[in-house]
Amino acid sequence: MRVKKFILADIQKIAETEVDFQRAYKYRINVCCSSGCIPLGALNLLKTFEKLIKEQDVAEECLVARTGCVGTCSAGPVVVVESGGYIYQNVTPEKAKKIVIDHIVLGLPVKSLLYESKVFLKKQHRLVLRNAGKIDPYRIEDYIATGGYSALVKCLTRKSPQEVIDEIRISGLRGRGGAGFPTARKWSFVARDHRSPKYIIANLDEGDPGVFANRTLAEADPHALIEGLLIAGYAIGAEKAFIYTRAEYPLAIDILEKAIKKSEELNILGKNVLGTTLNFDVELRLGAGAFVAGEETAIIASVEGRRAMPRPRPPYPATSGLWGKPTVIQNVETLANIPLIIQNGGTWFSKIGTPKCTGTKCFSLTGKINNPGLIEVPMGIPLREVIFDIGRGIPDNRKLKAALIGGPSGGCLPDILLDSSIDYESLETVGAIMGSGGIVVIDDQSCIIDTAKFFIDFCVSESCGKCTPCRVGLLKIKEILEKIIQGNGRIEDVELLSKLSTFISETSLCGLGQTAPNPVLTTLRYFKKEYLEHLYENFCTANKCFKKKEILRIG
Amino acid sequence: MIKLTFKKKSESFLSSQSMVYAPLKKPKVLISMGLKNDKRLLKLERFLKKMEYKGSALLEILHKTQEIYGYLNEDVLKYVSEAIELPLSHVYGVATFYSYFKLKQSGEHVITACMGTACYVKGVEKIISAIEKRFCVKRGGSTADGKLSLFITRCIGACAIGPTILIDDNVVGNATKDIVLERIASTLESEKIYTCRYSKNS
Amino acid sequence: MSENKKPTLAIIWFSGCSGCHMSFLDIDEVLMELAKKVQLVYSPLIDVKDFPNQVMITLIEGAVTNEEQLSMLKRVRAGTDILVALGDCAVTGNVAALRNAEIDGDFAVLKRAYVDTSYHNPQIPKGVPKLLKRVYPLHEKTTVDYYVPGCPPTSDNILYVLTELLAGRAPQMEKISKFG
Amino acid sequence: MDDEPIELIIDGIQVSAVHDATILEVAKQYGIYIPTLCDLEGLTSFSGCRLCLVEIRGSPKLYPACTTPVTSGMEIITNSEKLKEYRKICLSLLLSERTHVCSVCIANNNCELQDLSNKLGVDHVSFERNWTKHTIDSGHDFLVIDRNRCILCTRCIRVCQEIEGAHTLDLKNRGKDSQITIDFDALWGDSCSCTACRKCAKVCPTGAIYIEDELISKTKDKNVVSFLLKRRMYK
Repeated sequence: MRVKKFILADIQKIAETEVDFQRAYKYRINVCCSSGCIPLGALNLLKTFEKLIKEQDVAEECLVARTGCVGTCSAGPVVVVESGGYIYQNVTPEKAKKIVIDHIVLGLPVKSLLYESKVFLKKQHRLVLRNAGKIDPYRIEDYIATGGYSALVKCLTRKSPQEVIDEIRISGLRGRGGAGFPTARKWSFVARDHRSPKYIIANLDEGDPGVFANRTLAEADPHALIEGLLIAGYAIGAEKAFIYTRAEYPLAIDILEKAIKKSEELNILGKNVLGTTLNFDVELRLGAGAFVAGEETAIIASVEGRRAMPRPRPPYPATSGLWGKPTVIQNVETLANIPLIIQNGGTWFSKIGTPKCTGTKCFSLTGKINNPGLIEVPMGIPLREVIFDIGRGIPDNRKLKAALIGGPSGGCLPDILLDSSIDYESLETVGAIMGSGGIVVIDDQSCIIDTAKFFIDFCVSESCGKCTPCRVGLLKIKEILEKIIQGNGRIEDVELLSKLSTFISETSLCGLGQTAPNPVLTTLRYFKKEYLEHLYENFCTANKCFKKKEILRIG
Repeated sequence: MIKLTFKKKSESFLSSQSMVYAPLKKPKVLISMGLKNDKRLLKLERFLKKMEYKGSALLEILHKTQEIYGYLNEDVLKYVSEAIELPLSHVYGVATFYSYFKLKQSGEHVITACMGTACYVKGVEKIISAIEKRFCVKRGGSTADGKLSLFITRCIGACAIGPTILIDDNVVGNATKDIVLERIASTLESEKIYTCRYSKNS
Repeated sequence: MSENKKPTLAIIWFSGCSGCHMSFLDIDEVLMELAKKVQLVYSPLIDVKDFPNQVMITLIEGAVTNEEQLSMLKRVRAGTDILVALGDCAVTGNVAALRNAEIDGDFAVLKRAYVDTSYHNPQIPKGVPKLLKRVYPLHEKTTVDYYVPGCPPTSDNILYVLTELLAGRAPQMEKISKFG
Repeated sequence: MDDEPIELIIDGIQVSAVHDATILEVAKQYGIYIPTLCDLEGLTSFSGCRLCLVEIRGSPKLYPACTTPVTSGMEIITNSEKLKEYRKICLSLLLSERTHVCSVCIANNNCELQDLSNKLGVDHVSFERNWTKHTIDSGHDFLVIDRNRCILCTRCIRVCQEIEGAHTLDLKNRGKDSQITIDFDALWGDSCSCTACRKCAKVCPTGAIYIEDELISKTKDKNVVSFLLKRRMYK
């Protein structure tokens, strides 16, 4: 059976039908079924709710939907009852019954089970995550009903590719993958190139331990990503996109696969998109556990089926990328911003955040914090507000020792620097990086050297082994740190560490090696006292080290 | 002190000469590998056809192989390399580069401990050492009887409920040493996959 | 060190093959001139019990392999102005350190020497100083002032270093260094 | 326009170069020395050893001379104090990575790593050295690979792939565990694709790949690649 070929106007129709369909229900129970809540029994909960509304005979006025991440992962499983946005935390089947009877049948929200969400949501600015926790990722209609794919329609009907790029330029959008390269500039490089084919790669390979923003995004709102890819493809003239994702994300893979399939059915992807002349294909490519594959040139190697080893730039992927063709590599979060910018205009977007860093940024807030989860804040917000207001501080009233921002190759910032604002430039001046957006909070029970060693350890195991500084240098740093931790350190080790770290960051081939020594450099800068205490006094504030002491060094 | 490996040329090595010099006809390889009645191989062959025997799809093919066989079997990889006309060393290099691919068969039950930052900060290390001690298994290896394997992964993305341990496919969130050890023990004893849903309040 | 006294020189032999000493003796006739300039206060051939104090230059051949050498090194460092690591063993560990590749290298070495190759009454004797788990080049256990690599370093290089040091100049080691 | 030579300055010397030339090629033409280890004329650049890094005035970054193309008006510094220091650290790291004991190495006095260490003045290795126990494969009739002396420059891999075309050698594992693999981790004697052309032994900068019972000074031949390429052009 051939499905009817959809055209531009159909998007509007689908939206209207879906809105009407949803309006018929008084309540909507959104059960968060993201990777954070599923281990806590969210799928079971979904079934319980479906059963309950039938039992209570409210199926006609209440809709139960599975959604992506609400963001309050520590309180999982999370259920949101619309309208009104009542977030229920730690929901069990018993509590579910109470919710259905009290809230849905009687119309009285169960106050004792509600999540204290005021500050958590107030300080946030959810743009990219606008649909997270609100729509069903498996249903394209749900996305279209919230205005999805209308930006694509707008582009295809009213904007030339150049106008799309101009709009992005006005918005000031910068790549969210870490380095913060202006997106419009990247696009215009490729758009100017007249060779074809051109490619787009969406980078969903966030290998940073403790970072899950991109995964959550893809799990909650896959079509925003696809729409972003389509607009990008239209703007630069590419007809093929790859979504490069981690194989460790089975749920995201499943959702994306189904989303791509559904879009193809509706003629949103494929030949003659929505009846226009645009041809566009999206293919899912699985990574296989290599952190370095997040690097531009390594991701290309990996998509080509080779070892993900970076190569020196120039030539940049924009001129010689996938199979030597012009290629744009874009982070998933960046792409999810695109439909919004087209819909609301670049000027609107440029007013959010700081003048140099516009827009918002997603952060995974983890570690020793009361309220871990996924958040989205405007650029320029002070780190302190993120940790103490949105994250509600450190458990057991302990003292914050450091906040690690930017993943394993980020920087460890001490308490005094928490007032620095979150944007690319400010973070760079204090020695951290934006990275892919991970904030890990460390309290005074952790030894700062042990923490630095953990990150170096990670980079050692993820280094591709191509260039000497990264392959051997990081290993040596790790060995020196191990020696200090065991109590066998030498006084000159501190100097050797900083010398070696600077050497590695200046001479390494790719971003992994260049940023890998950051934890050591920043801890040396802000926590030198602890290093010296370890070396001179064999004293560790966290009381973790010196389990394997050797003969003391002499002379 | 340095180990010297010295081995005479083996005669029985999978008719090695024919692998290189025989014209690259795909069905012939099937026979030469002695695996022609293997249904799993036929499944893989179908996937290869779908991928049009393209070398650039190597990662996809390796994923599929691992999905079908549970690990990357050496003979199968040789077959793959022949089929998509890539050098053996290249296939081996790619398979060993990515940590997701396993070249050894893992135990009946697989414990995967998340070593992401969040889990590390929350003390997953202690749990891992406890597992190692209790079940006599080293990280990255299997027990002697092949019942249990212990692997470390970078991050399964469930950071907010860390530390997390995967027992087969079941995630144990907010794990503690006692809970994990008990779960593994019962998994091994009952030989049934223990459904472990963890709820804080129940 | 008083002005009228000759500068003092000490030469020490740790775990090495004595090749560096041979190379030192290869300076040949210049040795006589050298003897006029310095006073040799400690060497494998000089029978003094304790390492003297305030030695100007000490050349050490060989790597640190046992506890006796480790304490000796401590003593030497305390009593020396300029410590020179002579030869690859002292600088990098070299052949002596090859046993570091084994986990039980110390035991393996003793076993090989006293048990495997012995036909008569094979046993590890008790009197041998306890071997360290690892073999260390000098600079991993103390501060070394100059390195003269080479296996052995050429006699010219040794002479050059000594002449420069005696003349109160810092030898430009980077120009003459050579491993192996 | 593109055919006009580019003018640039290397170490204060005014030089001209053709388009697409790399800094290293230009420097070589003018006899300006830039140390290299993984680079070999005729093979594709690998840019792994990081010895050939140079400074370009006006940029805080360091650039690998072997892959960075020259542009007009560039001002290149090849031997600043910082670069000298970094090259020494780089060599120290390579020396400390595996068991490099010159006195018992077959390539003693014929080793590029040793030569460079001497030339650039590495007189000791300040890092603790790793004493590795990687396998030595002497199963082939005459080719031997000792992975304890390998510096992962991948010259052998590239020559095998690009010049000989057999692609017997490749890298396996990653990071600090990277090794040279022969076919499917086979022993060399069992290799079904090796043509025994000896080119890998000829281009190996250290004593990692050598030919049994042959003087290493006779084996080593850095020019074999450019020689073969020239012969191939000759019709």
